[in-house]
Amino acid sequence: MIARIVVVPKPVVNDPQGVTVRQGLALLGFGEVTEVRVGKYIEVRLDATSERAARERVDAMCSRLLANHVIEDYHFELEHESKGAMR
Amino acid sequence: MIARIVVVPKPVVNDPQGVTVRQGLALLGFGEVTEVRVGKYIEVRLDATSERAARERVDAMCSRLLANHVIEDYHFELEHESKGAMR
Amino acid sequence: MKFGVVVFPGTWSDRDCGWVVDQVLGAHLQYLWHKDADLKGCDCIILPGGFAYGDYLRTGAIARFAPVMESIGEFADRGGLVWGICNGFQILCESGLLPGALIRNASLEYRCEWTNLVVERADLAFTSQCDEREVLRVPISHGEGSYFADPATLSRLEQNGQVVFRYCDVEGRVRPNSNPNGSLHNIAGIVNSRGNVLGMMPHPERCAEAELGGTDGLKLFRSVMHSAAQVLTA
Amino acid sequence: MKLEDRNVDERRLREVALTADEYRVIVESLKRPPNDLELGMLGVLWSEHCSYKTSKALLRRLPSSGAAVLQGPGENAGAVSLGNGWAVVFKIESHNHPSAIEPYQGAATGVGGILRDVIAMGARPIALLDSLRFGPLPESRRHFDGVVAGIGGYGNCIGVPTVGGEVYFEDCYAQNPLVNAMCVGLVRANDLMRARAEGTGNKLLLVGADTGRDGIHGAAFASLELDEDSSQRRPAVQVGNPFLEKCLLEACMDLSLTDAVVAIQDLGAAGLTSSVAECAGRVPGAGAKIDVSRVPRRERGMTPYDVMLSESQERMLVVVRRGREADIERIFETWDLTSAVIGEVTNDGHLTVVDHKEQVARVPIQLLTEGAPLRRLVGLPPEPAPALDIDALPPPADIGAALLRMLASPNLCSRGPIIRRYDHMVGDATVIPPGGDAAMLRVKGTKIGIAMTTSCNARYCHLDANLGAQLAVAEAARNIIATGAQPLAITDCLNMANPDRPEVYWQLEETVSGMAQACRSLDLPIVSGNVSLYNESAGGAAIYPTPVIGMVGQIDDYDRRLQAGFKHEGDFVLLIGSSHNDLGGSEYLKVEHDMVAGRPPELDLARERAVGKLILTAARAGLIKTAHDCSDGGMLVALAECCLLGGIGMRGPALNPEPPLRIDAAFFGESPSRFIVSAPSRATPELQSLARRHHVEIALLGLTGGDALELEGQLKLTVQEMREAWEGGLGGPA
Ligand SMILES: Nc1ncnc2c1ncn2[C@@H]1O[C@H](COP(=O)(O)OP(=O)(O)O)[C@@H](O)[C@H]1O
Ligand SMILES: [Mg+2]
Repeated sequence: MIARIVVVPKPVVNDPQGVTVRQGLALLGFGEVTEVRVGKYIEVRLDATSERAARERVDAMCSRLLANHVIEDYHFELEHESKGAMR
Repeated sequence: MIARIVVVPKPVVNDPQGVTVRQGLALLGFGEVTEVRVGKYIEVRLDATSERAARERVDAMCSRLLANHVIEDYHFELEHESKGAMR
Repeated sequence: MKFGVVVFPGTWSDRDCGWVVDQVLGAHLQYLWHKDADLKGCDCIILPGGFAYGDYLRTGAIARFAPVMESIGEFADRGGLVWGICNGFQILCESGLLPGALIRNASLEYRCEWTNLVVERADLAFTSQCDEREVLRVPISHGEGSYFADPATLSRLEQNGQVVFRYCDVEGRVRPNSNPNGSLHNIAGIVNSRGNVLGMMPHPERCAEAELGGTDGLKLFRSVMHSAAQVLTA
Repeated sequence: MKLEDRNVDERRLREVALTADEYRVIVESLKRPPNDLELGMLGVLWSEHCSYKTSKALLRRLPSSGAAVLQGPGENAGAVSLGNGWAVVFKIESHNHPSAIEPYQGAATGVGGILRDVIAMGARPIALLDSLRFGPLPESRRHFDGVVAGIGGYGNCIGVPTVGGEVYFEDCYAQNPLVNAMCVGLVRANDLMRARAEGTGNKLLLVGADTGRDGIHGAAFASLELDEDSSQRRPAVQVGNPFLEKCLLEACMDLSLTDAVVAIQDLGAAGLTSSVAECAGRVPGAGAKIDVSRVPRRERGMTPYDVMLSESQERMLVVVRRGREADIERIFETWDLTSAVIGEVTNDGHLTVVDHKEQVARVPIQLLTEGAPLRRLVGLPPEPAPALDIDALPPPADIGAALLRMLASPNLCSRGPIIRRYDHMVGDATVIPPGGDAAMLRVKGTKIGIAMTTSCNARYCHLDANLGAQLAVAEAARNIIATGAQPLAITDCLNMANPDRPEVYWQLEETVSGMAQACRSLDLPIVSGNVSLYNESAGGAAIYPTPVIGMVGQIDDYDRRLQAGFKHEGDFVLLIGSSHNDLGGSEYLKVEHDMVAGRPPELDLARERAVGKLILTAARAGLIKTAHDCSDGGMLVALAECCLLGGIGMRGPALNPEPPLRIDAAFFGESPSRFIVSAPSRATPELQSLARRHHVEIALLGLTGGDALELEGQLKLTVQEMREAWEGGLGGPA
């Protein structure tokens, strides 16, 4: 099973990185960009017996370690592994 | 339009963060995790006339600024904006 | 007086803190290994600076699950002195022993430079040798030292007087341009409501000897020594 | 031999960067064609980067011995005694090519690599320095930002302070930035290690990162010019893991607590192959046998070829006494490090590689380490540099305005925006922080101070390679002396263009001669170093010859150290040494007249020695409070820096040089062997007579004090005005 987890700064938290990226894009001529937020993407491969079990475990990983609830929100998707390695 | 961009280290490239996070998860009792890769998640809101135009522009942003093609791969999804702010 | 200095993989101020405790202050020094839950009878636990577990994912995120942290939590509950410096402050926030979080510097750059700190609380075990409103010159060295807490937490901190140090100018004025990292309310250090757990981003162990550029940091170490002496005589 | 006998095609030879002639030598000495793995191993070890086949003969001309030298060239780093049982270990290394491709990771892994060289000597790294060259800003900002962030990213995380270095911006580096990193370590002289694989049957243990397919043929790549083709090799970029290296560092320090370790050797360019071969090559007759199947891997499907040539970072090879493996493994486990016994020391003089039971390669160690035929190239002097008609230069219209432009020049302005991104304090030992001349670290528990610097004005080297190299050595020594420390020894990094061009080879020869001459005259051995060739790109310019000099010095009582910035009001400010019309190659000529021309300043090594001796004598006698050497930008820029660093002005009479000395040369000329010192008024007569005794000129410039630099009727700028120009020179945050 592969979990694709996205962790983003909460809206109330300053995101200087997002601001800087937007400015950088504007300098490069991407003036159409009105907002940028920068977060983390974490891909976790795990052994699990069922999707439900996996969901529970990944949720626990996120709330205990992968995201800090003071400053971050998270969500994730699960994917049954076809065969190959992770991208 | 909102673009949800994921930037990940190329599979052949060393990912020290991923390795360390996997060790951290193991310490916490998540021994079922066999692999972790850590990348960036970037959410960009932009004005675009069509999905095709948006796709082209976001692709240009990624290859010019958001991803370092020497060591990273990227992919993204586009979403027509419903209403509210970005998550 | 026995100081315990905790060592995680990736910690680097352990030896600097140890040097000050042992060689400058002349107090008892005990290094505490992160895998070891025994606090070995220490009276004050220092969580030093560094990049525990590389600060990968988030500063302090992995370190806070080390066995030693559980004992430190219990020790703090019993009123023991816990002092987080730089990475140690980040670990204390991650573990919930202090509120809030430390995020990326507003400049997005690492900053290693001298800062001025105004002492807001001189009645703590950590600051008893300082005067209230005194300005200390103490260096910082971090990439993620911008203090954040939600509005409710922040106002509670202010109301309870839990802000111990703020970045200021040489005269002690708290100004936006004396803020090196974008911390809310120029916060450089906070204490828990009980007053026994201090977290601060600046490095007092780097300014305990004149040849290193200043001795203001020594006041904090002396304060802890002094408070212990008081406890013993009381 | 005919091509068809070669068993390989030209493409394959190019890939392993071997010539047909070299291939012939291999076949002749093996008495058979090498198999593919053997060819790959020989290719990396015979690359310029590892074999020094072009420069080795020249490097022998460099003096490398001296009373204090404990270890000269040939080991992972040089070592010099400090007395009191302490030794200082140091080395500089280039990471130019990787940094051109991926500035952050290139610079970061450069720092990681040089740290491991010092760790391999059993020393604890105590400081880093970085010597950097970029094209002009703003075009080169991506390189500049990435490199500075990468050096900080690695050094800050591992907790070794970055205390010095230099940065220059020059057109010739636009396509070929230079990133040289120097590491200084400290060890008890008795605990100094040598990476020698002694003792048949002793075990080879690999520790640290898992091995991936990183940078295969990276060493060969570093020895080729950057061209179109390099984009194909891009996966050669490696990602550093400073956290892992920190654990490795601490574990290696713990190794000295046992007597189970025979040697430690880092894995750098050419990975396991080079590491094992070098380690065995230092012991006559020694060989090694390795089982690649025991090497912990990061990826599936790796071949013996991949494993032997991988350049994965953060790995070390430890030679362990037979039977003591468990003691060592226990130490590594404490730090959560993966280690594996991968082979053993033999006495057959061969490097034998097996995969499980099957032998996959067997090559004589000496063929790997010493077999590369030396290349004998021819040098031809290049076109002479454009002459400078100094009489055609108009005098400066407004000296103050010129000074402000000079202070804002990227080559002279404040390095604050870089320094503050580096942790330069961790370790509680930095007693002179970066920003002045040399930095200084104390040896804790003693009064010993270690001064350190890097130095090279490559514009001089471009105009005259020999003189430029001498000037680089002299300036490094002056930086050390300005802190009150005695220069001890050198590590050097020779950054050059393509030596196959006769002009470049000539530059290399002249550079080495110039260095050797200056080192002999100043009594400074070169104990370690590095050579980086082919720093030119197909379409782009060749770099200036850039022989970066890294130097360490010693002061027995760091309480007597000197710094550059003025300390107190009311002190006398004096210029020590004599000034000439030395405008050739100067920053003034570039900034004010947009010219790179003329001959570099003349250097009189006897005078250099005399001036240095005077400063050290005066410093020991407590006659001077501050000292700053005059270098790039000349006397007036040095004076302004004394004001800026101390936050105190200076006031003096107008300066009217006596002909033939020109006014522009007096202010901005770059005559070497000069210092600006400040002294308490009562010490000044003694200082003056001391100078006379040393036959050194001394001139009073004025008195410290106030908030401006003022020469009556000639120049008046407030320190604040100067600061604004000086601090803005790198164009906002780095
Ligand atoms: N320019 C030089 N001057 C003096 N010694 C040098 C120079 N270049 C290389 N050396 C010495 O040659 C040896 C091999 O250098 P190098 O291959 O860079 O070492 P490593 O592989 O350990 O990084 C080292 O001992 C180094 O100090
Ligand atoms: Mg080496």
